[in-house]
Amino acid sequence: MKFAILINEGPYQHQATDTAFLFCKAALAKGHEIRRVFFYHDGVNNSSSLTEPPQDDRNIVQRWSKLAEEHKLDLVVCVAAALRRGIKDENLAPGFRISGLGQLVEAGIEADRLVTFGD
Amino acid sequence: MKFAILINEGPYQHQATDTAFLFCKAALAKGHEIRRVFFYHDGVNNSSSLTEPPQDDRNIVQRWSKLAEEHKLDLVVCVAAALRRGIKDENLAPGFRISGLGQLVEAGIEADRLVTFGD
Amino acid sequence: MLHIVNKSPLERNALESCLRVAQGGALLLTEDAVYAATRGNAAAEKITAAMAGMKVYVLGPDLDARGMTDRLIEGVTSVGYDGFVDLVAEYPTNQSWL
Amino acid sequence: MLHIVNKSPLERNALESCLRVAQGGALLLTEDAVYAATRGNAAAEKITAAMAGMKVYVLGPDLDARGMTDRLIEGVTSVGYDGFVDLVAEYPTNQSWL
Amino acid sequence: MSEGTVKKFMFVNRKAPYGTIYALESLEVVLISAAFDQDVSLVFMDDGVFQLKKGQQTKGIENKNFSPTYRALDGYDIEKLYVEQESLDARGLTEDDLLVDVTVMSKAEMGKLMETMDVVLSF
Amino acid sequence: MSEGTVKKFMFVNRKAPYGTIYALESLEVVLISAAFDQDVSLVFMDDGVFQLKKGQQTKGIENKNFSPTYRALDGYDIEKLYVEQESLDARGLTEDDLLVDVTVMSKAEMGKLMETMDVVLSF
Repeated sequence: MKFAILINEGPYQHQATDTAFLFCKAALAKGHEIRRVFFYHDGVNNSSSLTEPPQDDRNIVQRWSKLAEEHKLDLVVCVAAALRRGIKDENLAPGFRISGLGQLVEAGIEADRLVTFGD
Repeated sequence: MKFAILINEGPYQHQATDTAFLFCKAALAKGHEIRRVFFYHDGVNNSSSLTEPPQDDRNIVQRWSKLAEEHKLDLVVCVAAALRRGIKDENLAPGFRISGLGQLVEAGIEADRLVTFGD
Repeated sequence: MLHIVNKSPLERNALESCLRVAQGGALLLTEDAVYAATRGNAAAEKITAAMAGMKVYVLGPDLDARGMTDRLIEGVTSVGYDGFVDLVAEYPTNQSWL
Repeated sequence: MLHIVNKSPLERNALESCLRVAQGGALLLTEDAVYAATRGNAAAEKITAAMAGMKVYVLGPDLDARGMTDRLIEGVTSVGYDGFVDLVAEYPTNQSWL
Repeated sequence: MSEGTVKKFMFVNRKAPYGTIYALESLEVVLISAAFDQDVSLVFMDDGVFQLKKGQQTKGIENKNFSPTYRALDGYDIEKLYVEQESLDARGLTEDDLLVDVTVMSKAEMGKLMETMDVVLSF
Repeated sequence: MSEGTVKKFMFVNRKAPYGTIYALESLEVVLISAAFDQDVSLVFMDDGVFQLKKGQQTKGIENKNFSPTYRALDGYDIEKLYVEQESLDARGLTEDDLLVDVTVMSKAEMGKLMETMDVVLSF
């Protein structure tokens, strides 16, 4: 089955992106396809290449990048939300791309299921 | 009177930082001193030099920088919270500095009032 | 002391917790909490009850933004950001119920 | 449809709104919402009442994290992230009550 | 690939305006969705009904008043706006307080409508 | 300038752990405050009482279990921990469920205690 994921909150502050990540891993392990992960609202902050959590903590940004590389995921960051919050190509982590909100609507149309994670 | 301000949420997502800003302007207009503005939790995102809101919207980061310049405000961003969220010297807006949590406790001790703005 | 609440009373428990614990003093409603002091809101009677023991203020610019200025319940005082500053100065301690 | 709630029932109105509107289907409690399905929580009876009309699930890892696994109320099914995926696949539509 | 597919999208607005950005950024998605020729419904419930309140004046909080955009929605062929009666009642609002024409329905009717959707986005 | 000044600081914890970061980052401030030799009190009320629940196991959510830190607080001379009775009751918890020794008090006692503080920080 084809899933699309919407993430509305940033890393560390809310658990939403953790839950989304573990959901994606489980879905991929079951052989489902993740059509796209769309980052909106403060969710765009998940793509900052400058995050540096304490060594004994999970690295939320890096594990998204790694999952994207392993499974060829399409991680899309909303351009309007990103500009408001200071995410640009220069601080965009590997595996993410910045694009328009149309990518969210398109994902909703093309995927069998859209699941939202937020606050 | 000496005020200290604590801001716990990022720009645009929550109104907290807007309210804090207008509170500071009003306090300064009344002749009070703002001893320090401390940015914690997602509040650290208020200091990103990369934000670029739509032209018809307020520029939250720039207006903090401007207020700091005009009134010699001490805008302090918590280093631990900032590292988690991707704020470093390279994307720190003018007028902000990164330092430790001790600066918050110190501000609480030295100021007559500490006011918190958050979610 | 001055209690500050900025959350809608019908979405979060912040106002309720504040009123449960607070021992007099003043209450300032800001941001989405201003709805609590508007006529017809299910939380308005809590504010009315609270006025017996504390002074209640609302941040006027937040009421205006939400189009609720003409619905402010009686006995609640609307202040601007300068009034907010005065309240903080007046009370030795304040708490934001986040 | 599948209703997903991730907010504590004593802090926010998300669970209450969901239960007010939902017409059967399934309810999955995740993150801070898992407290709603624990014995002694003031919201637990809402969950018990809801079970008459819908299947109720809870995300086990979130219960574990919060040290509440041994307090899960009867009739609620604990699932892992793989069970979460299965629920989303099983119901044609889902809604996260943010 | 999405050529010709028409899905029923529902945007559920449950948060008050200005206190958080969800209402505004939800509206931005709604406007974009119009370009995809989908079957779009907007729901306003809980504090989301406040988004439609007449008379918003945001100068004092130095924020942008985006409420006029709701009036522009029908220009984008977005005409299905639903408001839950119980949410209005709990907030002392009536249809006359809202700045656009909406269909008011009960909580049960709202729940049934949700069941007919393909994609539900909640902000 | 702050040399010798001792203020009464109260940290009010009202949020559940893990769902948001407030509990963890609040604890970080508390630990730092110990270095300033202030008179520090911690309050746990509403969902904040869940921060002290025994038996937290966070492996499944791939997050760090920071609850053992509460046990370490007395090593920092932070010994005033207060829990509101009404909050425990509404969540089916008793003192036995908590992983540290606390003083349980009523809502009214809590309110009176707050009034005696110089600085109140709420997370």
